[in-house]
Amino acid sequence: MGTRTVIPFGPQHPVLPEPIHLDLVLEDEKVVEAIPKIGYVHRGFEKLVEKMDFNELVYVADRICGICAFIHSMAYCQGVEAVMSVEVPPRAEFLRTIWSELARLSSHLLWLGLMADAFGFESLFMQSFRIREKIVDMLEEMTGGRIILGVCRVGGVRRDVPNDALADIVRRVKDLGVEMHRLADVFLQDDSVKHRLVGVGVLIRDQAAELGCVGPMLRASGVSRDTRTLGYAAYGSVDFAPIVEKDGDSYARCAVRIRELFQSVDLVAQAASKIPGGEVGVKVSGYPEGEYHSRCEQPRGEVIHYVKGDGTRYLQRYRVRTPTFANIPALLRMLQGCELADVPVLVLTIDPCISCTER
Amino acid sequence: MNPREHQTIEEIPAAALLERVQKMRSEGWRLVHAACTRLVADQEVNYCFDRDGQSLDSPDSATLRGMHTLRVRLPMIDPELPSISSFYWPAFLYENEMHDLFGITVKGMAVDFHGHLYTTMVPTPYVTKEPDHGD
Amino acid sequence: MSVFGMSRTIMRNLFSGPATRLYPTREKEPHRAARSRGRIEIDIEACIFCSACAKRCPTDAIIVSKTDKEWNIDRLRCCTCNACVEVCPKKCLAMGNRYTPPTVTKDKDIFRQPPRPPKEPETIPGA
Amino acid sequence: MSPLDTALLAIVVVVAAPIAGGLLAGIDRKLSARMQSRWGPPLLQPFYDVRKLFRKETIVVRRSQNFYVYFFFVFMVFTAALFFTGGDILLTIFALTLASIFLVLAAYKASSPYSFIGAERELILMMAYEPMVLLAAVGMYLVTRSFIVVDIARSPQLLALRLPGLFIGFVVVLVVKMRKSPFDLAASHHAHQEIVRGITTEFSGRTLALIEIAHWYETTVVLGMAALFFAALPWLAAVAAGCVFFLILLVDNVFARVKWQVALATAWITAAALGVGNILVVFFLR
Repeated sequence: MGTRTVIPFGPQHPVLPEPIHLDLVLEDEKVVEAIPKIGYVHRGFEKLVEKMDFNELVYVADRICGICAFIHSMAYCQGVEAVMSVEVPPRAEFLRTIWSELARLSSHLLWLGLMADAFGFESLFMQSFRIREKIVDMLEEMTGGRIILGVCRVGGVRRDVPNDALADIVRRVKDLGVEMHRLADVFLQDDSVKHRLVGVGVLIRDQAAELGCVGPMLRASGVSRDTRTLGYAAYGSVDFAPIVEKDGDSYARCAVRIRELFQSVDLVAQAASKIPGGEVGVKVSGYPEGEYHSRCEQPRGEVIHYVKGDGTRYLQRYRVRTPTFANIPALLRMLQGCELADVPVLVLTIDPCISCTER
Repeated sequence: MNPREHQTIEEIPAAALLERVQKMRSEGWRLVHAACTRLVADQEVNYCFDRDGQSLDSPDSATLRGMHTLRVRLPMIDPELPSISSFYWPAFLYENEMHDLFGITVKGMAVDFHGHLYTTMVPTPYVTKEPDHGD
Repeated sequence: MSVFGMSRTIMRNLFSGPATRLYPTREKEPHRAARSRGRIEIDIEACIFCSACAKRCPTDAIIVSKTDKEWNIDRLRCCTCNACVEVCPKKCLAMGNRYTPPTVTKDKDIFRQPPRPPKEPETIPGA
Repeated sequence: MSPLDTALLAIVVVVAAPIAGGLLAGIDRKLSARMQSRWGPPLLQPFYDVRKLFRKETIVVRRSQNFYVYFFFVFMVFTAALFFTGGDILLTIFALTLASIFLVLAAYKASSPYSFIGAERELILMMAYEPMVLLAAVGMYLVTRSFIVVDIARSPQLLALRLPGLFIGFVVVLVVKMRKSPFDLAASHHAHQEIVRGITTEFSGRTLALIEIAHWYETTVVLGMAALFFAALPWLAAVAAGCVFFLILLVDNVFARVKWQVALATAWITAAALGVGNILVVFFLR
């Protein structure tokens, strides 16, 4: 038995993009215990319902997270719309779907880049970000925002995109597919990458379900659960199946996310080809009264926006359960007994977004 | 245009919580999340469960998915709850959050952060500070 | 064994020149997408100081003073959500597609309507 | 060469080696950036960095850690002077190792968990590459019958032709020595790893600048050793050193960082198969 060393890991750490702190108790290079601490960026978003009316809160929902911004605002809007029984025009639903999928592309490419950085593959990191930049540019052209799109509102969306512009976007996303294939080949074929991913942090199917994992974490362990199959927005009108891998290790999680890239490209194309004409928003009057758990599939997994209104301008309660919150228990379980060199990979593998977890 | 998810709420007394949660677990529900809401004079805790493809009201309809919520009402002063982390281990995070933000004493959490999950300037800000709508 | 899988991409990158720019010396051309939410521009001549923008602003970045005929905006607070533009009755607010240049001070941008020249009495030529 | 000439040459080396090393570091950063389709810093950025480090406050955990760094620096300068004035290659290798040991000691002394683990990994890496370096010296001796760098360099035989296995093995060592991916587990250039910057995490200001300059010396020495394999044709030696340098950059950009087990296995298998195999061939076919 070697001497025990305690390595402080975070909240400021070069490979951690997010403020989480872990005290790693090491025996030589083996982690025997990981003690987490979060709470560095608790911003009291949920408390803001008292200051902002339910329409203004969309801007807040948009800013919960910097990488899955749009889907947060969409989930919030869907929650309020459900409470108020607002029917959103179909064109708006399709636009929401397209933007969600582009946001997923951008988020997954970002994740791939950070993952490459975590196992010390700098050029792969840069290449992922280079591709992501083009997705972000497309979002900017369509909505005006690069990361925080700010286009969702209760009752629809705030900007329409002409059909020919959509066709152009679809063509460009498909072109990007070629570059993404090259990227995917390195992630999935290269032996030095495989050496860092295969067999690292294995969660078998039952463990993943028991630990309450969501999103790609869960699907990599062989459970076919994807909130998009609920058919919110226009997901009921497009054809797709959840992407599932069996092995439950970091490699499988990487593979799920890479396959979801191509799925997203396909979904953008499908949605753009089926988009109906018409309005993109309805006028909403009155105040929300009632409650609803709005669920959406973030790039990181299932997100819950709980909205409860008491018939006034201000919501009574707004609660966000982000996917990372559900994935943290799995992270703690995986860290026990891993090697120090695997820690960045494992932390990244849940695609942590601590800032949105703490809201 | 698309059917909204079916969601049901079942209000139960705090004493029956553990028994009810155990039943949910044995029926194969997964814990989606747990959270509190401050009401006017008291507060409520929601435990949301989900079972793929089924809802409590219509267990035979496989296409309809749903969420089932167990709701417990608690007083504003010195609220107390038993921990459900013996049935759902990951619940400890939600329970620590309830403790830190709403001041609920949760007994028997699998991992107890002792109030250090969220360090806020105002302790238990969600109950101690009255909603103040400003403008 | 599969290694050097990345080398093709790398060699292509090496010879095709950088994809980045030396910002801020070189900016993206064309500068921004037409729809980009850069910053709020105001045509102060047309403003009627109704304060609708200030009321709708979710971050309270806009302060309007009717008496001083002054409209000012805190660029660092503004979240460029476009709400003020949507609500403006005179359509004198617009969303420009250029970002506010980087700054090291927290100054407000103040726009003041120049006092309108008093209406001159019509002069009849030759009178 | 008279002792006076040697002393003069040594002074030239002491001045010129870090300049060459710094320029190489600049080229490294620029080329790596282009491989990642970035602009990259100016060519002279490493010098600017070091100048800035010299102006910064030196914050230390323990004062004694700097003491070891001075020894690291001095021995690295000594190594460079010894090698380029044509001294004993074995002595050069031992001086190089000793210098590295001092850096490891400094990292241990800093009593930070990051530099502690970095130091442990550095020791493992030294274990990994040291056999190969010694084998290279032995191979050169077998061909040229001398351990003296001048004699090896003046040998009319193109060493690389007789010792191709050793040369390839030595390139692997270079990757380790230049702290490049996949072997940058003890201290990477970008501080993007689980132990931050590993072995040099706890050094700052002037001490860090010294480490940086010592690293420039190290780079020139190890590239010089690689060039020694082509010393019979000086122009080819220069080209070979350039090619090796480019190859290392390429390798840096197409590999993930490996774990220590694999690093050790790779280096030893290379040493055993290419190094020992090559030496046996040279020994029996002489």
